[in-house]
Amino acid sequence: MKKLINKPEDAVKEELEGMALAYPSMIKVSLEPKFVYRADAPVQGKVALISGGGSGHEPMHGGFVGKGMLDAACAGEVFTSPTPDQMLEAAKKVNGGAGILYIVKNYTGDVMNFEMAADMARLENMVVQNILIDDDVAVKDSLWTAGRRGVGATVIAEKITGAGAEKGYDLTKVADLCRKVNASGRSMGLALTSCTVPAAGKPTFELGDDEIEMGIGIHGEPGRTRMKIKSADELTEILALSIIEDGDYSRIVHEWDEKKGDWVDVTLVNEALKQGDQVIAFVNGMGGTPNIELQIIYRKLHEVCEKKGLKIIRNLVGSYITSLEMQGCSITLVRADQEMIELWDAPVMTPGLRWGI
Amino acid sequence: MKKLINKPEDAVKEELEGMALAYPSMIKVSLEPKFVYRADAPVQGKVALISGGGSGHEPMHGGFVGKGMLDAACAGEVFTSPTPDQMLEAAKKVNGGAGILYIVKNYTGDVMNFEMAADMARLENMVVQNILIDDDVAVKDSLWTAGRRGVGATVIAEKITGAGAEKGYDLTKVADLCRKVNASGRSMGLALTSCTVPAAGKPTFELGDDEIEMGIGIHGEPGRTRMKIKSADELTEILALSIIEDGDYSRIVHEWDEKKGDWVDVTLVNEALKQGDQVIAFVNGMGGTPNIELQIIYRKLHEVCEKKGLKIIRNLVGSYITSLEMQGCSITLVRADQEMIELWDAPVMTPGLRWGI
Amino acid sequence: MEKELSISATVSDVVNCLRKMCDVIHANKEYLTELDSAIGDADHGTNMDRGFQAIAKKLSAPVDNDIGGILKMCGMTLVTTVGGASGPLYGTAFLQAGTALAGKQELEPGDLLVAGEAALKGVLMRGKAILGDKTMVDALTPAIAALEEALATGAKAAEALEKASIAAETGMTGTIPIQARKGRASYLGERSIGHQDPGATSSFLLIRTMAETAREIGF
Amino acid sequence: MEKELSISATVSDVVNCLRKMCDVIHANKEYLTELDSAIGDADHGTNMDRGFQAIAKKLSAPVDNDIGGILKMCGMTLVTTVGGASGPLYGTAFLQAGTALAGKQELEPGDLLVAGEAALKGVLMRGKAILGDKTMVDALTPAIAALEEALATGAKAAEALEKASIAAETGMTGTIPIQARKGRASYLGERSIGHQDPGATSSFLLIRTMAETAREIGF
Ligand SMILES: Nc1ncnc2c1ncn2[C@@H]1O[C@H](COP(=O)(O)OP(=O)(O)O)[C@@H](O)[C@H]1O
Ligand SMILES: Nc1ncnc2c1ncn2[C@@H]1O[C@H](COP(=O)(O)OP(=O)(O)O)[C@@H](O)[C@H]1O
Ligand SMILES: [Mg+2]
Ligand SMILES: [Mg+2]
Ligand SMILES: [Mg+2]
Ligand SMILES: [Mg+2]
Repeated sequence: MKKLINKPEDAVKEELEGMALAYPSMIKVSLEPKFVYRADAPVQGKVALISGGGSGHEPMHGGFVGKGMLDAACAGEVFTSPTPDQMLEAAKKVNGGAGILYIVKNYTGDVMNFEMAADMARLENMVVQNILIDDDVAVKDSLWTAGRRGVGATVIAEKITGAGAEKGYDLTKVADLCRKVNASGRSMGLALTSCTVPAAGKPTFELGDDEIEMGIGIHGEPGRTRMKIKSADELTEILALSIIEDGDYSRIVHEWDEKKGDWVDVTLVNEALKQGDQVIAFVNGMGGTPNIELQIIYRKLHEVCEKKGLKIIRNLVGSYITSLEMQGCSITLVRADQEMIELWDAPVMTPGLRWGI
Repeated sequence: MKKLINKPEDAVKEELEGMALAYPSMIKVSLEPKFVYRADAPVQGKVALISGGGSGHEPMHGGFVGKGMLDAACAGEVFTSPTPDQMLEAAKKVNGGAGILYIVKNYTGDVMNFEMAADMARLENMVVQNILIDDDVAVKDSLWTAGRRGVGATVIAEKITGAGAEKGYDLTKVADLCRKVNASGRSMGLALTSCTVPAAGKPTFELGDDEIEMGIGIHGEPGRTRMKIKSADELTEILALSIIEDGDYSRIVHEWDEKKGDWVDVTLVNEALKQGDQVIAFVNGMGGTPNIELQIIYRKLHEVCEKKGLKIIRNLVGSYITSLEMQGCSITLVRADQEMIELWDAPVMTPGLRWGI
Repeated sequence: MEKELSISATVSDVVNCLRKMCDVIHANKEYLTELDSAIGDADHGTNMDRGFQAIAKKLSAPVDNDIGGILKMCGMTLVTTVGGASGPLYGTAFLQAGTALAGKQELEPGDLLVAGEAALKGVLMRGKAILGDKTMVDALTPAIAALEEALATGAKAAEALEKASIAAETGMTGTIPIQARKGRASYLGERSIGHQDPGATSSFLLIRTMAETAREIGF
Repeated sequence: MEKELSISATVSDVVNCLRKMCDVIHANKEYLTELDSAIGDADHGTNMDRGFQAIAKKLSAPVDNDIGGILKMCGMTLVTTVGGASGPLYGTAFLQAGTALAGKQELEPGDLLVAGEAALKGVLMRGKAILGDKTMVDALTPAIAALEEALATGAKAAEALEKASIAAETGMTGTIPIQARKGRASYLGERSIGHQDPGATSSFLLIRTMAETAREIGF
């Protein structure tokens, strides 16, 4: 394993220290427990958005903390969900009195830890809602699996809900918005190479010289199928069509019912994309993918969307939700209405995403 | 070779097509010959900044075209200098009547091609100046070599001179500014892995599992020495000290003398960094380096600068001048006076660098 | 009372057992991560070791004379240091076991079942997995059943735990031929078949350690 | 006039020779890139082939009856398609050779020297390398010198070009033991020693092709 780190067990801590030094005008960093938070936190009267997850996906989530996006991000060890105490302390630090929204990618670990954190935060009299992101169409059903993973739509959701919160939306409205972005978003990814978890010291999987993993997650977990590599155009088409032709997706999620004062099972449905939809198109690099390849993919994605009657109204091309040094990419399409487009365009100033300020 | 491309010979063209689709509000693209230019070009009365070089270093240079930075960027084949006709056509397209500044990284090919282009542009009655960027301290002397390579300082120079031109500086002033940024900048890089030139189809060099190349360029060319990998802190220290302890650097460069109407040899001196200097610190990823590692490097760089009496007044951390999918990093330090800091902070809106707009 | 005749376990026996668990997890760190590489994200060993090393550190300071309290302390430590799926699951297991044994300064064999059932209930409540989902539940469920059965027939603690350990091992290897339906391995669909679940493996290792300790102290 | 007795080369001989150069470069594309991998950026073969394939395409259309013009067309094609260091250098070489032979519809052996010297001067002017810098100059310089010497002693064109080719080859292999001082290889310092310069190699290949063509046409 060759990495520009010191000791594997210090990597996340030192990364956060580096970020604190690099972006003092945007963020501050807590090391015990580990989380990144807005330099001007708490913003009084604003719903506080908190996300988090394993490290190794940078810039997500710590790089999305700042004006117009997240209030805090909890950094777990590499590819390991952070712990409830981190999430609780982050909530205390950024609580502006208007409630806390935990944006949770749908992985067993993240879901459980954020649920524990929410329960603990409620004991401290905070109003908390957890919203799941589960947009990965590579995971087919939710009966035989832990449900679809949260991947690329997370970035879009954090941007758009961040803008909503900044604009003064209340907790219910921010939560609804987050649910809407997620319900409108679908993603799928592939890997050309494995990544190497620093503490593991060797690649999580081995791929032949002409093989790829199709339907990869963001933790170096193998995909749904291994296949021979194809041209960028063919691979883009596979990813894009998997997303575009994915039907309605229904599943039961655990949400907090503030009136009942208890967790309840809610059935949510993501409606399939259809001709005439306007979408935000996101071509994401997995960390080790050069820019040139992402543009080549975007080119083809544009063509496929056009052919399928989808209008790309906004786009994002770059490595925003990564798997360490993995080579590969993912595509995310999010159906966007006028409100979402306006919130997408709203100013944002974070280490990883910035415009308008 | 596994890459997300179609045919190697189409990669650059398709990349440019992707960019044209992705950033229509910022840039336009010419395919015959290949260059990227500002969507609002020509900007009347503004000095036009044009750079360019081989492809494979994205976002540089095409990703730096837009308001507040470059007017045009000529894209060569991967790692191959573009040709004079591209540079000439780009100049014609963006000429706002206030002169053309070619920002040229100091590689034999780039220098010769841009010189030919300047000569051709002058035949078409344009006023043109070529300024070299040669900041790579890994290249020791200029007598036994083609002189120091242009690397990280290019990004800083393009940002700062772009802001100067936007502010209304005339050609002499923009050229002086560019020379100043270069004279104040120094860089050095290392590689953990080789990159693979698409047309070559296999890695340019092979490195052992515990080896790195120290003093690497940005074209996959081997570095000055091969050594055993060390910790991120140790490697950062080697890079930073090579830059900080580098003495004055004097060399003869070819510049156009507008009065004489001829190329002349000019001796330029870059003054060493010294205690008390304020610097812009740039930690750059080579394309395949995860963000987490860059932050760990920035952390140590901050410490080394502090110890050496340099004050980091601004910073940039990310993959901005890359070598395809190479893993590795480079560090650039640029001594910055008040004018440079203000120009650094000025708004910029390009696909690869954006703030304030 | 000589060790051989002991029919109860003391606070220091429990602490001893926990220390051994820490060592066992540490010794199996790479192995567990290896298993997690095949069908997960290559961190189960690192996660568990981080948590149990944190426990080991806490156990090196004097502890309260309350077995329930000690187990709860372990649970909280796991919850706050492990993360991932296994952190809340094992954390809840220890927290629930601790709650079930609150205030105890000695354990009777029957207490093992009380604690074990509480721990399993905690895991099921938290993770919502069922038997056959290819998770730690597949090791824990038969283990608790075997424990109950053995104790019901009057077996000594060591003997009952030995049965539980064997049942856990069988449950663990039983995860190999089946397809995962919970946790990260479920994303692999049929590709998860043929691999042993890492969490079931760590569960077996912990139960085996209990059985060994019980035998050593003649519990 | 029979070919065996020919002492001049026609436009179509020149075009033939240029076509063969295109083929030779194409056949050696990987080899040249391989050489450039060791001490450069792995593109010399791709660069040269891109340029010479563009020339081949132009030569497939009818050309002017002016050898100088044809060479200039080749030069412009190289300048606008090759890029890198070799583009301006070979481009200039062909442009200068073309200028020196402007209007010619036939070449005498002496014209080869005129063109060769002009080409070399162009390369030196453009690249400012000197002999021993480990560049194409190390192949071109001795080749032109050998050409001059041979022609001065009254050799036929083919014979003189054969001498030039041998000298170019010696110059080319002579780049192996020396350290580069110009171009990309110079960044390697002493590590450039032991590798053959790609540009010197392509120069040799082009000159050898001229010699072969001259022999074939009895020039
Ligand atoms: N819902 C669940 N219920 C019970 N156990 C589970 C569940 N999900 C996952 N597990 C267990 O957790 C183990 C993985 O733990 P670990 O690798 O530490 O966490 P993560 O999957 O978050 O990386 C699996 O092998 C499985 O035994
Ligand atoms: N200043 C120079 N003068 C003459 N030849 C040079 C000079 N610099 C480089 N060369 C030649 O150019 C060759 C490299 O060409 P090529 O690989 O196509 O361009 P680049 O170095 O830009 O990638 C070298 O092998 C060398 O022979
Ligand atoms: Mg994990
Ligand atoms: Mg090149
Ligand atoms: Mg895991
Ligand atoms: Mg080259």
